[in-house]
Amino acid sequence: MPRWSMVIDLDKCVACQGCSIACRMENNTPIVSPSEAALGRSMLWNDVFPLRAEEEGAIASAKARFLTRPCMHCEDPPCVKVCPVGATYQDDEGLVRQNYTRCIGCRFCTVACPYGVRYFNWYEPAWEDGLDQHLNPDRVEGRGVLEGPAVRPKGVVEKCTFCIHRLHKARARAEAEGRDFRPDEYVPACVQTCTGKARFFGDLDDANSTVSLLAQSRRAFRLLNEAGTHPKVIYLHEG
Amino acid sequence: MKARSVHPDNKHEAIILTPLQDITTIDRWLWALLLGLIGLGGYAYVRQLTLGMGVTGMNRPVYWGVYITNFVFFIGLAHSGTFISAILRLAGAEWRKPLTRAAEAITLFSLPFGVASIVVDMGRPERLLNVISHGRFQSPLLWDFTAVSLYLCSSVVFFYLSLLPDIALCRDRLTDVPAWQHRMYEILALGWQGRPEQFHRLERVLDGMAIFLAMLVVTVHTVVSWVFGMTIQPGWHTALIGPFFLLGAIFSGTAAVVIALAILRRVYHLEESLPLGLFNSLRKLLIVFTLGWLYMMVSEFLTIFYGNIPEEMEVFWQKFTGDFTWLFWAMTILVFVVPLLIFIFRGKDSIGWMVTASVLINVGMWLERFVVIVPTETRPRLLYELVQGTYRPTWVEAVITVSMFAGMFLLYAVFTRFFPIVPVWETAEEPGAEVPPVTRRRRRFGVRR
Amino acid sequence: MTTPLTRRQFLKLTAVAGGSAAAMGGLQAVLNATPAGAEEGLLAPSGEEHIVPSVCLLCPSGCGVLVRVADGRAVKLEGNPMHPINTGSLCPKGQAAPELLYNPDRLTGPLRRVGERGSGEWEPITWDEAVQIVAQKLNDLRAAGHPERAACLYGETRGQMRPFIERFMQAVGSPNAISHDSLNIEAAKLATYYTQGVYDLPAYDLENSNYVLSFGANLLEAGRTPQRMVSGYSYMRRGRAERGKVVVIDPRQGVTGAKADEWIPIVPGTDAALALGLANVIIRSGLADSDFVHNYSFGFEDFKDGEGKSHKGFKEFVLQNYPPSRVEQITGVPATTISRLAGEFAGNPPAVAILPGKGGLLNGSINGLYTAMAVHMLNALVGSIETPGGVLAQRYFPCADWPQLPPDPVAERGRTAERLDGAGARFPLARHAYQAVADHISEGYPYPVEMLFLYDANPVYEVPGGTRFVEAFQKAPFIVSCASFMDETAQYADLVLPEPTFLERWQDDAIEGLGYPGVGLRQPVVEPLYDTLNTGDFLLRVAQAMGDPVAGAFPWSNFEELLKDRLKTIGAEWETLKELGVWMIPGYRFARRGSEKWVAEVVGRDRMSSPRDGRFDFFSRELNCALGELGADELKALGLSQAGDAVFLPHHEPVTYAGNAEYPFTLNVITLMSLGPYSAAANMPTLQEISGMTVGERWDSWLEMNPEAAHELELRNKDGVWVESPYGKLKTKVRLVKSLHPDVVNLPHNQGHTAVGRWARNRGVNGLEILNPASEPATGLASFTNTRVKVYKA
Amino acid sequence: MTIGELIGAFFTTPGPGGVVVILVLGLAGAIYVLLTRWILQGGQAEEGTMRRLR
Repeated sequence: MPRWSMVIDLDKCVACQGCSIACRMENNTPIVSPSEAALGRSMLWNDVFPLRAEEEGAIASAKARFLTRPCMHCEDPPCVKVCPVGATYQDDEGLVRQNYTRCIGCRFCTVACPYGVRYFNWYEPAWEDGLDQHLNPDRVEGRGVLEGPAVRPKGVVEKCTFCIHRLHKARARAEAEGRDFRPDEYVPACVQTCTGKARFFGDLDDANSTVSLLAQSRRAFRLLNEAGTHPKVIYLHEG
Repeated sequence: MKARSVHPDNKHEAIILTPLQDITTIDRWLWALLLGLIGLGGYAYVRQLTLGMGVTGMNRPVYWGVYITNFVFFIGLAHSGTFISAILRLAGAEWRKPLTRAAEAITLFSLPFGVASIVVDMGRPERLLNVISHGRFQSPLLWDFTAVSLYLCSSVVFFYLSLLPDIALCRDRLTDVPAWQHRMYEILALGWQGRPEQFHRLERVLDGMAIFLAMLVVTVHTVVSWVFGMTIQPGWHTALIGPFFLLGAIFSGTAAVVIALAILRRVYHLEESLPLGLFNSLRKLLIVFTLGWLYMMVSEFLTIFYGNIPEEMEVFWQKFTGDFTWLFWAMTILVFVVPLLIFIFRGKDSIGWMVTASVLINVGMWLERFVVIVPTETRPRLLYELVQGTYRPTWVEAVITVSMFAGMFLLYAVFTRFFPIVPVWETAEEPGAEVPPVTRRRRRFGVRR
Repeated sequence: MTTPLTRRQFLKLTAVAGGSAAAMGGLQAVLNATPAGAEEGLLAPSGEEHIVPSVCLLCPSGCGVLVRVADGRAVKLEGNPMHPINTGSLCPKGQAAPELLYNPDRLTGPLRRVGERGSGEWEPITWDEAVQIVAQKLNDLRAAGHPERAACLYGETRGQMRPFIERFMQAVGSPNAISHDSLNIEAAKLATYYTQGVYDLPAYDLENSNYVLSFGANLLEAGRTPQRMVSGYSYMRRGRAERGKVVVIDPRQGVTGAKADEWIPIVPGTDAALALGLANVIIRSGLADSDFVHNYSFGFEDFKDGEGKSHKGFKEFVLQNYPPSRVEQITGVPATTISRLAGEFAGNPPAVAILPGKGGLLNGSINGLYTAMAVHMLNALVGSIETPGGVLAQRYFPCADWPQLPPDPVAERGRTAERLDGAGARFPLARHAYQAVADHISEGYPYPVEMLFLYDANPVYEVPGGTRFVEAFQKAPFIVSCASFMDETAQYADLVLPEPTFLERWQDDAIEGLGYPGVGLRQPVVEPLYDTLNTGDFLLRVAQAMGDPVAGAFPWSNFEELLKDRLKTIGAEWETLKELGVWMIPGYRFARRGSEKWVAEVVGRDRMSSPRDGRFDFFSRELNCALGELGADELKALGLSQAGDAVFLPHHEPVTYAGNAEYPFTLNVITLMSLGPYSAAANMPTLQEISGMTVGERWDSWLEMNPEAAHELELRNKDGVWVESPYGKLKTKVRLVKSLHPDVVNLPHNQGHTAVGRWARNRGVNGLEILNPASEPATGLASFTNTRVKVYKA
Repeated sequence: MTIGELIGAFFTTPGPGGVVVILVLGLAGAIYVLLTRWILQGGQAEEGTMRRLR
């Protein structure tokens, strides 16, 4: 079973937010009105934001730093622990997924996640007349299960799933062609579109996959490692 | 042959039973007003259901707000009843007898609104049954669900059992009440005969349940606090959050009991059965709790301040000098400074001051829950510039909160109109006499003519 | 990984333990609990699905895209791995392109004005009627013998569209095909023309460069080819073994400065002095590439001209006038830093200095040209011209040449008339002076305008002090706009002929920024949504309608045919180009210094009056020919503070700011990566939502200010402020940004629209409204960065 | 399946938690009904002999 992981090289990332919007277009996250956005309710699963600039030092040394933050898909996810109904669960490939038919909207997971990667549908997602033509038709559905880019109803929590529908499509394609599925056939939308080629994706269990090799780099670090969540998104320091 | 039951005689029986005779016009106005408020709350909730949770002020990262504060506050209120009757019963403090039912009534009528707050806060309330069909016991919310429902039905039974003799009394004494009311008494009395053996067994069951309920009080509110304690958010993830919430609950519960008793005493002229001494004993209790609460606050904030961990301090400054400065200091003054002064200097023998202090305490405790829950969410652990939340509750949340309080008052008012609020059978002896220990009382009771 | 127990196993166990198996079974059946994620599958979309390659047009970079079309709907754009500019990547604008295609505010068909101009009352007309009206108008002008009174203002024309429009205007008989280049890249193009003799934006070989010195070029956010720069930057940083160094010289740090190794905050408008200060240190320390400087350049040493007059060479001029101490006073950059940077730049070949693009604090009055020339001098000094890791001359595919224009006396006389924008006359060095057209129309200089044709141009919004165009439009009797949205300029047009978005039309796209020739192809990915017509087809139909001799110049029935005809020499069949979406000859072929290819294509290629001897001009002979005879007072009229040899050498020209001491800050209007330069992007809600990522703003404008400067004015973060310049004032929110020169404030571009659509309208403020509307007297460049403002609490 | 995994699975798998809730509440309900019936039967046997009190 592959253990999916992503490496983001902050030296090559130019904070262009391409990942943010590729994720939105791939997963049908809705646009919110300006007043909602002012409240902080915009839905960007892969958010990009500036980190706190250091206070001291002359102007010339004041360096702004930016961070692009998908879901960490932690090994011990604090969100899966607290979910009372198992709406969010960790599948055997290490992906922390969300089942939109089961979620009761109690938002315990959104509060438990230290990275703040979870978003809540405060209103029914709506696209102004005509704009819903570009919604991604893919679906991951089954009995009592609704995942993937299906448009979520109001009142449920949603999060980055490393584009779970792309994994299913890659698997279906491999099956259709009668061969077994290779981990490098599947890449989330943000990895594919990264303008600075800063994002790598692959199977952490495979010792010579790109992500495993990059994970050994001495520039590698993980966000909030002290929180004991063992995130599977590994960042590489700038410089 | 209609069952006739045997009742211990009680000098105040007439006074206690008078409120049940007629429903005055004031009552009707009061109930109409409270029903109106509840209707308003209903309208706000339907609006939230149809439009979505967006009508509330909650956002990202402040996902929990007024509703969860209500939940914790009402569960906190619910601890007054059980604490007073159960633990004081175990301690054999006879002075608690007249106020047990009033206290337990607070529990009974605030608990359902605590549970209702959780349902109101849910994004998909119609999927509540998922918690049963797909429950995961690893989630603190499930501990919470179990504990609170167990506590709800236990306190209902405890309340109902201690009410049983009095229902039978009403059944037999109040013959000129409307037929349906009398029919209700007959059904609810379950054929209570008032036989000494029944009283004996009732006493033993109530003593047993008191022990269980005392234990349950501790678990329920600790479990409620663990909903926050189990996450790793700064400001929540502390070992002290359990005792802190427990003491807060009992503290605000006892204050609520004082308020309830004062109102009942005034409205139903129960001066004899609710003597002034009662309030003085409660005053001593409240002083202990106020100091206890201060102890908790100091130990929590000193530890955080001294430790000086960045994300903890971020939340710390948010409370002390940040967006929540007013709420935090208002809470500290309302819950600690003013009540303590009132209790020490003015509290003795003056119910008016006691009630003002209690009201302040309860308002302060609501703020205290708010100040524990929301600031932590505005400063998420991953310290970054942008997701610094702000939270402005909207009218929907305010109206639903007011309607819940109105609901509690309504239940309380209606209950006092149909059932004696002071337990007749427990206060059967002449008031003020030194009360013999439980065993001797039973023998004397059995011999009576 | 402990394999979690399936529910059924567990229930059996507890049933046995609990002893109430029946209840358990009943419970199970009643609640039909299914384990999460057990058997869910992928439901592929029902309809057919295919991929269509195209090229994005939401910024001038022109990235190749693959559009996934499902059930006839454009669902997702991905980068085209075959396209060399982005090799599979796509920026946020490209990803959000479906919101442009399916935007509800798009115009649905050709409109004619019925009410009073600018009143907004339109009546729909058919395309045939529109063709007749325009053809009739042009024929009337030609009949009256004044075809030059028709002018065309065009914005971003890609591939064949630019030569096609120029050919159309020439066929009609008007010299006025005026590009919007003077708003951004003209400074760099003129500088390269007057030094290297190539009138084109240079390409930079970032992949092989060791040291990149960027002068005010907003590399990673905006400029001519942001995606190409990002690809080059990321390869140079982590794509190869040794990591290149990037130094950014700009009063505003922005994303480029933040990602750079060093950010040098400089006094705005003094970049020329810094470049020459670096040159001074390089020459003094003998680090210059002596082979290039002595054998392949002109005017480095002092020299005597034909009549024996001696002229001061670049070397002496720089050594005398720009010692680091003096440069430190001018630029505020410490002398030690200047010396260190010069040493690093010259000591780490191959090094490249990036010429300033749009948003650079350079094209103030006249110093835009000289500053860009000074920066290009650095490239010459270290011999980075036409070397791996240096500056390359952009090559294009040899298209099949246009058929001969038929003999047409009226048109020939018209073509020779003076240009409406005063290029070559009022602005001696200019090729295009887009923003000056407004004043000239109002003055009636050089002749009254009869017809204005606007193609992808929104001057009312995108020109400093754009409202002047509104007054000018009163004097223009007939205006045609081809905007696909009802933007600020189209409101005042008489005819609005909406062109389809880039996902619905045929257009080629010359690849720029990599040096080697390449072409991308846009093709309709979905059925056109509305009754829109590609402007190329429209002009062809107008030419046919006008009859000979104009019709003779355009023997094609539609634009696709024209493309097919022009692109038949690129070495790929039309079908292959349609299938791949891009065709190129990868691998830049460097010309050896001094070879005929060097003389023919790299140095001196476009020189008109000075000799094409393959020598890089330190002393610009082209400038000498242009401005040689002018007297001191004429030079002063052109805004030149120095006379004599200095005119033809890059020098520091002190910026004459609009606004005196009462206005302490310099206003800098910055282009964002999220909103980009084009007005249509402002009406895409997703881009509006991510527009203010760097400061945490969404859906709004903001004013970036240095915290110390704000502290003096007692302004706190997020306070409402007025930003006032001598030309107007705007109200917005101040945001404190530590990485910003204290004398500079920034406003984001592409906000504050008054039209275009529901998401763009009345959102934020348009910084260009309060900028200095004057143009640079000599070069006709728009002065974006020489307006001073004052900021006070609202 | 070691005991540890079994207990772990009990807590983490969606489903058993609900069963626990039902068990706890059901048990409590049953106990309370029995107690109430037990109280009411108090003194049932010598009911006839009791003189009616007041």
